[in-house]
Amino acid sequence: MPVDVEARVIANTRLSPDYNVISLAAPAIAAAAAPGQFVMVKLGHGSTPLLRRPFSVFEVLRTGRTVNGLTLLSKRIGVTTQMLFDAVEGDVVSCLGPLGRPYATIDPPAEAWMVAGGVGLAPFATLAEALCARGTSVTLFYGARTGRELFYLDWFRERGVRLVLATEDGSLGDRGRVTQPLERELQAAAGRDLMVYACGPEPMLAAVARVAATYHRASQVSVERVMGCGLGGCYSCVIPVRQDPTGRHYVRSCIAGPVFAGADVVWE
Amino acid sequence: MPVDVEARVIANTRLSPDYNVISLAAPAIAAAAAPGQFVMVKLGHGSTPLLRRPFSVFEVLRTGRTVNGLTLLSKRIGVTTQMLFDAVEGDVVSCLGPLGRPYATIDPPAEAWMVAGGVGLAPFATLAEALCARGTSVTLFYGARTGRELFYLDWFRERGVRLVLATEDGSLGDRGRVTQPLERELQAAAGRDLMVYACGPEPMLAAVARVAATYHRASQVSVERVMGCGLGGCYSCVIPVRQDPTGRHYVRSCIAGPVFAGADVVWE
Amino acid sequence: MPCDLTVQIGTLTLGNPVIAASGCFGYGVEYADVVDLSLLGGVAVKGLFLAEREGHPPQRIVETPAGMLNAIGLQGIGVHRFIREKLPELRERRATVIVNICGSTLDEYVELARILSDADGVGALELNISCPNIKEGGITFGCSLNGTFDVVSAVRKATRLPIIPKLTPNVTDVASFARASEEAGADAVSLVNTFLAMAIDVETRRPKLSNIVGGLSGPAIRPIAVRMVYECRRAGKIPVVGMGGIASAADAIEFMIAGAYAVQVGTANFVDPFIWTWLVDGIRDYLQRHGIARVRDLTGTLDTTAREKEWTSS
Amino acid sequence: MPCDLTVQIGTLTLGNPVIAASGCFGYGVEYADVVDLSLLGGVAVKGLFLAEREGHPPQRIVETPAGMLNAIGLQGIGVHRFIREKLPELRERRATVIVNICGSTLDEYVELARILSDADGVGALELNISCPNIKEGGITFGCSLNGTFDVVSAVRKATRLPIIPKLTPNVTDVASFARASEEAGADAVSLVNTFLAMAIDVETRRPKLSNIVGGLSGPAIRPIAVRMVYECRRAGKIPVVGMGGIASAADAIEFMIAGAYAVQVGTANFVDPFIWTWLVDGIRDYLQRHGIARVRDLTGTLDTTAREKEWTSS
Ligand SMILES: Cc1cc2nc3c(=O)[nH]c(=O)nc-3n(C[C@H](O)[C@H](O)[C@H](O)COP(=O)(O)OP(=O)(O)OC[C@H]3O[C@@H](n4cnc5c(N)ncnc54)[C@H](O)[C@@H]3O)c2cc1C
Ligand SMILES: Cc1cc2nc3c(=O)[nH]c(=O)nc-3n(C[C@H](O)[C@H](O)[C@H](O)COP(=O)(O)OP(=O)(O)OC[C@H]3O[C@@H](n4cnc5c(N)ncnc54)[C@H](O)[C@@H]3O)c2cc1C
Ligand SMILES: Cc1cc2nc3c(=O)[nH]c(=O)nc-3n(C[C@H](O)[C@H](O)[C@H](O)COP(=O)(O)O)c2cc1C
Ligand SMILES: Cc1cc2nc3c(=O)[nH]c(=O)nc-3n(C[C@H](O)[C@H](O)[C@H](O)COP(=O)(O)O)c2cc1C
Ligand code: FES
Ligand code: FES
Repeated sequence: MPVDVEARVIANTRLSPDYNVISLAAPAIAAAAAPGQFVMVKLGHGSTPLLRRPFSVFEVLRTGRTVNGLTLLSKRIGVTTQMLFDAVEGDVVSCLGPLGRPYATIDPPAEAWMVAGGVGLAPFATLAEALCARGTSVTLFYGARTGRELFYLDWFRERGVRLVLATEDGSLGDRGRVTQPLERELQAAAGRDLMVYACGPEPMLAAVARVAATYHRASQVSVERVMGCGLGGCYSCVIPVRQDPTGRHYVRSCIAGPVFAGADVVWE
Repeated sequence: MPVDVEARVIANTRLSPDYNVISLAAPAIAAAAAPGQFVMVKLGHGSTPLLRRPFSVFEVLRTGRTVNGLTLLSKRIGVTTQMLFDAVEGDVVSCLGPLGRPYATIDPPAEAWMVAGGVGLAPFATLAEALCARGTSVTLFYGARTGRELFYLDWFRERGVRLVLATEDGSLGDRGRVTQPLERELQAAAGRDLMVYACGPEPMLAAVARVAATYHRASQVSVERVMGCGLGGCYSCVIPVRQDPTGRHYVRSCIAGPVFAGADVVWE
Repeated sequence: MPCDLTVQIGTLTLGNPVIAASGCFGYGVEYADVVDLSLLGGVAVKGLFLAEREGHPPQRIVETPAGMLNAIGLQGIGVHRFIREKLPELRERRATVIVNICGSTLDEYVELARILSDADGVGALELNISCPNIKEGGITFGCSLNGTFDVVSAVRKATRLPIIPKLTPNVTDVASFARASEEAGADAVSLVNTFLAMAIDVETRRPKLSNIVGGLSGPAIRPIAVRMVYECRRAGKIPVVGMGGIASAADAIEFMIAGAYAVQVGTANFVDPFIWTWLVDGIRDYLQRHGIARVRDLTGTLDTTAREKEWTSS
Repeated sequence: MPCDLTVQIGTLTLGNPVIAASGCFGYGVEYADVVDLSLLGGVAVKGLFLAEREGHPPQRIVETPAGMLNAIGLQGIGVHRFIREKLPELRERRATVIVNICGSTLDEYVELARILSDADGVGALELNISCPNIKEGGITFGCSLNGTFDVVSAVRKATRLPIIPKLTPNVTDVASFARASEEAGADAVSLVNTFLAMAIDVETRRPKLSNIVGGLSGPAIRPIAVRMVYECRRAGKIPVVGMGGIASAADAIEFMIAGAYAVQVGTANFVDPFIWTWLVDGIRDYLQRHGIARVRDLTGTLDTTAREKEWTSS
């Protein structure tokens, strides 16, 4: 059951000229959120922006065992992300959640391979924590335009996550797309039990789903469609999924997703 | 020639739960403004609010001889005045001005009687300064709902302005409307040369103009009409003025006013 | 003072005048965990055809100043699955159900009305003759007076359920459509559906919606919608259900003063799915503050006599 | 790369496609100290009748979400005083003057056209057959295809000046009015005028405007206006002058991609009277960035082929 919280901004850290991490006092949502779930946020009064925007829960903030809030990892591309970038302590962000179908975790000896493109890193902090807590071995394949846009590397290393990096300009890790090292390692991983998790731009998700299928691996991808409501009310966020061997069918990614089996999605 | 300034908020002082004085770094406007002129301000991005709103220049801020900015006296009644109330140091207020026809000053031995209702106090700080600089003796008749909404009394006293106060609840000065002491004093002022200046709600302006006329005194009133542009572009701000002995005619109060001879306005 | 919030549309009594607008509340069941559906005046479900429909490819919505465009294309599960899969839960949740129906032909409207008349738990039919997002049917009826008259008369003969033609604002004289609906036997009219509109990505020079054009809703359209409700109220006798950009109790009250008996809320539900409580409470407060005992006494109370000025000292 | 910003409307050449919209820029002279009038593509002056007019009592405007209503009622000084008192200064300031004319009868439009044809410094006539704020004339022509055809034909016979009927959006099929205008000999059409709308003060239950209804303008209406420009462009051959909610260069470009040769800006001038420079500079920048040599080559370049997806890593 989602709740709507007028969450105070606890902190706002700029990671780069475009990325920031904002901490919000929304403990009720944070405590209930599962990895891959999202919140619908709205800033400001009046009608600019009019609609809420979806953001993955990035981190769950705790003091000891008490949950205090959550963070969002945001990339500045428009009006809401600009406001999230500019927000200061004490500002209020309206936060509705948690929403959507989360990633399904796996247990050892199966391994988790997470593939993140850009701001698609967001769901993997909580997923990594959930998986590590189960003792599952976790690898993060993480791609961005440049090394300066690869964030939280130490955060993942400290939790024992193996990192495989790729940048388009070659400034850190492999030069090129993150699916290249993914495919290379899949080739070498015959016989190991593993699940591929992905989040990032859709063409990346399509490539990950394809590569995973090629190597007969299951994948779970989190898609990013433009959402009007986040609750199944508007039918704006649909994505085509396979219905029978040949058919396809639009489903609402806010309630049937945002996480789908890579093999179920019809990539266009 | 009006200019448009993205003015930083230098300070914001709340005078009551509804009134505040906001200081803006708009020296170019402040230096050019004459008493009774106004600025069109806009806060926030996007389209809430869409249009600018008119505010009298309240004080001109100076350090020695250098003009640093201006203040606005604002009463919270809607979206822009709420934003002015909430603004903090460093915020930006878009400020277009100075606009409109100012009050005409007078010289001694003529006396100036200023009549203010509520937030209609705004133009009288700069007018009092201009008159005092000319050695003109100044009286301020100032009415409000309650004594707690009579502001800047010491400010005026320090400058040698005589104060005559009225409140609707009788908590300070006369109980009732400010036009009562005005009329009383006008009765007693036969033979003295004086000009009545007024700013406040329109029914008060009408009453002041009527009382002044009864005692054969000239009056200058500053009217507050809803303004779309402040520059004569939209014809929204009209007020009926006498055209010939019997006729009437709508004129744009933003460019033909906001200050009019009380006798010229057709009060409805 | 207790207030009577009920309103009557034909034989249907609504507990209060606040209805969830079609297409903005799924089939209602999606919101069953968020709001108590029985507290809404009514739930107008997503527009239904006889058959299932896939709708338009994404991108289906885009935000515009104080509004949004949608071109969903009436994706839906069809009337039969609706009756089987959704209606029982709506009944169980004690929702007052208004089924929004769309046809490509007159016969399709009639058949939908027949099928739904036999279903248990349908309170009224809203005839969607105004969806700007589909080529065939629908709006073709809604943009022609004869078409509107014909489809309403035909449905009238097919059902005893209250019928509410939903009018499009994309016409020169909306009041004439309200009159045609009344003459054809409608119990009420609802308006407005969305305004046909478009938005272009100037960098790619492509439409932002896959369907090129879509329907504008949200606060942006409210002043036009209020005017249209005012015109329809003056033109006819049947109740008007008003909508278009309602986002607060004051907005809902504005529509009622203009002439609406009940209101629907669409886009604002996306922004705040908990809005229903605020709306109903806000309307009740207003009635109490103004000493109005029954919400239906608020309808059409616009005072158009010349305004006088009052004087306070501030 | 230098860009050619000129556009042609009949025999009139505009230095650039950005025109001040009628009723939102006074008679132009009010802004002579704020902007260099010769830098605007054109100045459409406040709608003129033959005679002086007082207009409606205040309150004449009210702000709405992302828009405003106005019911000015065409207060104005009449054509004779305009020619005597305003035109000389406009000429001196080298403004390209478009005179917006309104009549209560067909003959009045014709007489206005004759009088203005003889005046020195009039670049074109915009026929206001779409003002929603006056009862008599004007919009009566603009809401009827025959009326539009008749008034445009009659004015066509009376003048050699380029004529630009200004269309109302309050009709079912605006493109048919563009076609009727074209057939009657118009050089261009301009659209949209404002949408008939209203707002109510719920506490007093009175209309906020003295005239009860008014016209909605501003960003709120932009998506509808863009759609209408798109329809008119496809329906006819004469240039379309687009407007409705333009507040940035991107907005102006959106209208041009949809099919406008030139644009007008109304409400946004109230918010920022210095907007003209930003608009013209912004359009020039865009053309350079996109390698478009002439602004007229941007008109109607909307790409409606299906969209493909691109992949970047972020
Ligand atoms: C389930 C989900 C989780 C998400 N999690 C995150 C997250 O953790 N961090 C993050 O930064 N972003 C995330 N996003 C994307 C985020 O919702 C968008 O970046 C945000 O809506 C942009 O809002 P805005 O107001 O800043 O931009 P707008 O002003 O709304 O848009 C700017 C431009 O971007 C385009 N655009 C907006 N949203 C999308 C989209 N979803 N797909 C393609 N184009 C789009 C618009 O059409 C427009 O051209 C997520 C999206 C989904 C669906
Ligand atoms: C020349 C001039 C000088 C002014 N100087 C000052 C000043 O120094 N300090 C100050 O506080 N105010 C001043 N005002 C009034 C001020 O402009 C309004 O209070 C302001 O526009 C309100 O804006 P808002 O966005 O807060 O309210 P809105 O949200 O726009 O309006 C709230 C409510 O008030 C009504 N309203 C708004 N403006 C007016 C008006 N002018 N007359 C009647 N009703 C109105 C609206 O219709 C609405 O119902 C001045 C007005 C003029 C014309
Ligand atoms: C996403 C979306 C889908 C809609 N689908 C339908 C529909 O299926 N049937 C219908 O009659 N109206 C539909 N509408 C129109 C709304 O019911 C309503 O008439 C319109 O949105 C105006 O109200 P609002 O401004 O409160 O949203 C839809 C509107 C939106 C925004
Ligand atoms: C205050 C005001 C007055 C207007 N007066 C006229 C007019 O006299 N003649 C006319 O053709 N249009 C008039 N209009 C309509 C505008 O020219 C324009 O068509 C409309 O406002 C839409 O453009 P915008 O959204 O950029 O304002 C007026 C608009 C406003 C806001
Ligand atoms: S976002 Fe509204 S249905 Fe998914
Ligand atoms: S405010 Fe626009 S003409 Fe006066």
